[in-house]
Amino acid sequence: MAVENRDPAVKLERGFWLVTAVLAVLSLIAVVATVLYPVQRLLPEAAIPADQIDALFKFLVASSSVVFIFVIGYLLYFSLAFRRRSSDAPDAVGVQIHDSQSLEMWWTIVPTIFIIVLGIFSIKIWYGIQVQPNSGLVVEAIGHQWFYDFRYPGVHGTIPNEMHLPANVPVTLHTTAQDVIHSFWIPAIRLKADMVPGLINTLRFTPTNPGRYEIICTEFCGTLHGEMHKQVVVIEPQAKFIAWLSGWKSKNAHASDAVPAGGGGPPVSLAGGDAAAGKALFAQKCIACHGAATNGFEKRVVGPGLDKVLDDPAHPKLVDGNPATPENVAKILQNGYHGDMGQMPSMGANGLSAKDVANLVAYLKTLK
Amino acid sequence: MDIVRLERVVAVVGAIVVAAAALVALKNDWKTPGLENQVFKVMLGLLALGAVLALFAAIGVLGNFGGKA
Amino acid sequence: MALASSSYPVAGAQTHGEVDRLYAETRDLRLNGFLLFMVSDLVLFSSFIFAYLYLRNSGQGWPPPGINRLDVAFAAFNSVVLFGSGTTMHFALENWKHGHFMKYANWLIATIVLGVTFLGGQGYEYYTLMARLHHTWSGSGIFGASFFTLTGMHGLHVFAGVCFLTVLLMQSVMGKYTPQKYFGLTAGTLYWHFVDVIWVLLFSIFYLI
Amino acid sequence: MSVAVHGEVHGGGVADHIHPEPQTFVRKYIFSIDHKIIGIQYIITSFVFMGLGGLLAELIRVQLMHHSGALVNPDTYNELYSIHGSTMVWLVIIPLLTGGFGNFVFPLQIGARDVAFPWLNMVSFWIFPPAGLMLYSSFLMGAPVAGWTEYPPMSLQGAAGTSMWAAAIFLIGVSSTMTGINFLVTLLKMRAPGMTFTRMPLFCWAQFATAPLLMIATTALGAALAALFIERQFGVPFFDPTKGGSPVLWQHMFWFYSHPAVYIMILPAFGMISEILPTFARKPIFGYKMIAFSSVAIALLGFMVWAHHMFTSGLAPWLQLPFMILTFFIAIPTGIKIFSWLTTLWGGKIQFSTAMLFAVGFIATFTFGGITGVFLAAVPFDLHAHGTYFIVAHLHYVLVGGSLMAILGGVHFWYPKMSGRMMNETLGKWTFWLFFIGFNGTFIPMHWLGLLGMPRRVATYDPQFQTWNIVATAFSFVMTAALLLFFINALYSLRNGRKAGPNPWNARTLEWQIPSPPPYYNFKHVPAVFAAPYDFAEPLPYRGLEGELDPSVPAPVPAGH
Repeated sequence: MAVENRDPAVKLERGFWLVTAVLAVLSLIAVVATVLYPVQRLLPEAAIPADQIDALFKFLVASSSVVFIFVIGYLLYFSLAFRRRSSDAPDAVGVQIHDSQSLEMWWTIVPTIFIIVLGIFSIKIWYGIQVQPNSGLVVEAIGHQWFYDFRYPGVHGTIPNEMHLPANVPVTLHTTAQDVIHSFWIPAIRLKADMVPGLINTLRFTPTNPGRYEIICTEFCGTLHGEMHKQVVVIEPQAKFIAWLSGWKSKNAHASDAVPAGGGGPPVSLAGGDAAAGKALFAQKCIACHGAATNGFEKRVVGPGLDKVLDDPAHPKLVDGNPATPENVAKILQNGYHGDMGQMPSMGANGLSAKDVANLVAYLKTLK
Repeated sequence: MDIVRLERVVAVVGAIVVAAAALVALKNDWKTPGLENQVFKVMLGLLALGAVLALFAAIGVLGNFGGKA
Repeated sequence: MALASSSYPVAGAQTHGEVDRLYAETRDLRLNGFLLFMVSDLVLFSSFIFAYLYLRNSGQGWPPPGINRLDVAFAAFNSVVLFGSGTTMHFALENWKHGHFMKYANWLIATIVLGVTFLGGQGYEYYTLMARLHHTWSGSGIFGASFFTLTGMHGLHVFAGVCFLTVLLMQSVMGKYTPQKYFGLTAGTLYWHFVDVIWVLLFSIFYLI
Repeated sequence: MSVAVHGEVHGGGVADHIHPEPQTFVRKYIFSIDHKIIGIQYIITSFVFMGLGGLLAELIRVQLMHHSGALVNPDTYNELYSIHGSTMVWLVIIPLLTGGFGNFVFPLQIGARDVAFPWLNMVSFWIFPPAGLMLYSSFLMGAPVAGWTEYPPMSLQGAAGTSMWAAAIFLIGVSSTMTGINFLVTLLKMRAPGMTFTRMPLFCWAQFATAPLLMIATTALGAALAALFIERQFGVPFFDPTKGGSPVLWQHMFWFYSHPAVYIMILPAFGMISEILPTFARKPIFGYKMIAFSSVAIALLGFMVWAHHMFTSGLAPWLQLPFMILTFFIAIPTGIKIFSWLTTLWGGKIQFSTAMLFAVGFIATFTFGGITGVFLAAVPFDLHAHGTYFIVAHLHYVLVGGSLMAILGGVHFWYPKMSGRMMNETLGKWTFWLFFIGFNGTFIPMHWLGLLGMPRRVATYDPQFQTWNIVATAFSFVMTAALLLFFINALYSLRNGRKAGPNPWNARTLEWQIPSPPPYYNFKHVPAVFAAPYDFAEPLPYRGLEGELDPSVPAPVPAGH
């Protein structure tokens, strides 16, 4: 095109190369400093994916400080070197170049390559976070206005505010909220999940460094949102953790309002279940996943349909392989279920009391 | 003839008439230039499609919530 | 309301060539603007349709417990009424273009009647739904929220369309349009088609799938 | 509608369509249909709201000077920042960039006599101040508290003002949609003869990329707000989890608007920078086509990345990846722009007027904000930084360091055209340096605060963060001083500024070739255009402008009606 033919030949002056060299050195220093900088001095790395996220952070800081140093360096240099001087004619104009296809190609291709590298690196670390071990300790965290509740395997009821974890045991943390959206963030672990009412978001990590770390709510949750920060204690000898846990087990032994995450506790009593109350509760708590009470087993929503659950010739056994008796149904309600059919939270996570379980079973009995 | 039956028959006959009319209009308009006429053509086509869908719904081939009318 | 004769009233001074050119240019602007308005209106519907599909697939099963099946046969009948009004409107515009004003008026009146019939049908459907299901707006849960909001919004559009077409009928009787200059009628037809086509979408997602 | 004809036929747009000039004060300055007056009305109204929003911002900063809250109780604080955010987004940045500068500048730049639908333009504007007042009236009935994003279920439980908020923002959305339609038709249909798309000034390209966003995304927000409103007022459940609704649905609907909205808030700013840089560097903008196309690319990509605001909300993991990758890709067109601007400076004869200082400052701060944007796009890092002060720092770097910086540059640049007088350059330079220092001092510390564990939207915080918060507050006073200086300068210069003349910057786009302020009809003869406007060594690429500055050439006479 005519416009490009008109462009004068461009010759870069010595100053440009000098500045480029200086910026390259500065960039190198920035990269080295970033890579060497011990992030954990500012913010401890308390668990396994934290180091990987810090690696990504360092990569981002290092690569972008190169970009930033060059942009700002050239910006300053061009501003100074090409400013209008008092000796210039009032109608002086700059070098009339319009574009340069090779230059524009390069500054499209190089960022694209950088983006691809960054993408691969991010996906790798993202994948590492996703495949953290699923076994180990299962804890449930429930957000309230303005505190957290925790449920542990084998412990009745909830443990308010303080979360204890054994070091070097993989943790699966299911989070949800009771009232509004909260968030569960442990800066020392670099992970966070929003606690959304009606949804379960899961975090998986393995604490490595013993110590006491903040748990912070980052999703606005009302008046005292700013006060909603509690602590997690990572305990080194596992025996100490077990001692802490059994302390809660005995302390909460008689708390009959709810049972622990992952099961445990004595079977709830089914005596005096009220089918009418159970029906109301079913519509409130169960149909979201199991569909209407008229749904047969095959009509799955999230879990199977529950019509005739106690009297279905095609399915004499429950999903956990036990015979379909009221007691066994109560056991699933109490402890939750984890298996081929998917996952069902325990009565604690579902916010059910022992009385509620009895009522629900009484209602299910009527579905014959 | 009960009222539901009547609804269905009227819907079937009406849908055939409407679909045919829309397609004829589409054919007549096919070569008309102008922005609005391009839009009209798309809309006449969709109208014919809608009439066909209504036809299937009326005869019970399509229905809500998983196919059973 | 009938037109007195098959001749149309000519707007007095507007036959000058320069004015025609200006008319063509402003018409072009208004046409583009009107089409863009329809695009943004489509986005409004699409957002609610997205919300409906999202809620529908949020793992609670569909239909939610306690909601009976909709009356597909009646909906099909009512839809045919609305789709039919789309074709009658099309014929109305065609006849205006060719100067057949009596036919134009008849087709347009037919369109308005069909539009009103559709609205009546929708009212009847609302009535039976509410009566049969004993559900109020809030009690009918996410099903009611999506269904009544989307069909209600569409109903409002149909109502606006009926008013629009009635105004157009009056304007054309009073001689505002000529077989050469009839942008209002084009816009009315576009709008009416838009309302029909949206119903194709709503009919499919609520009654068919 | 009055129709008048003048002069020879040019073809291409309704160039000769002139309304008679209004004579009464009300028709001339209040209910005006003149795009220039409407643009100035938008600018003045938005700056008034910016004063209010800035006051709220200062209250927020004062509150945070002490870790247990120095000023108000948490509930009041929550109202302050919610209204601050809503004001700055919907009543300041968006109206300034589109309704304000868009209205005033781009019809002049494409050689049009007005926008396509002047009357609609007036309606768009007059929806805006009442909607703003509605937003502020929500203070009287309990303002919304859940931030400008108003996530349910918090917003469902919020005070009555939350419904008022939704209604106000809905109205602003309607106004934006109408503006978008109006601008798009104007740009498509009303360019002067010869003003092809590749000859349009880059500010027009930016508006061309923004208008569809205004038109489409704002409507989607309207749907979300309508749903929130009817849920709050009539209990129709969309978002309430206890009734089967989904709080995450709101986040999808909201961000489907609000991510494109951040491009509504930055693309016109890019356009302004692309006008200011070549004018003061006396050089053609480097890579015109790439800058133009990258605006469109950003606008398109902007529709496909909304869920990157929701990485922690419980999005299915496999959905996180495409949103992350697409967000990364926005860095490429943005980088192209930054590199092109840098190269535009190279080899120039740069005159550092205040407008140019703001443009150069914009490149520096926006680059920083853009880089932290790439950080946040990476899911693993976002899991750490989401919902913290890092986000606050990032968004202020792009909205204040980006959009507002460009707006201030734009005001200094186009003020002579709007008012006919120059702004005071000494005051202007003080404004820039105070603003630049104050801005960076306020928001740089927030990056550390966020990374170390300070969540956003808190009225009280951990004592360990107090030092940096005091630093931020101190610098925010510097920024406020800069803005006060700016207001003083703008008001003072209105009366006492040096007469500007038609083209004080020796700029080359069409608006500078006619008197300042431009006459009602803009151009006596609509010019013909035969090149892009950026060849500073060449004669102007317009024909038919000879009489514009000549008082002996009569103004086009609208034939009365």
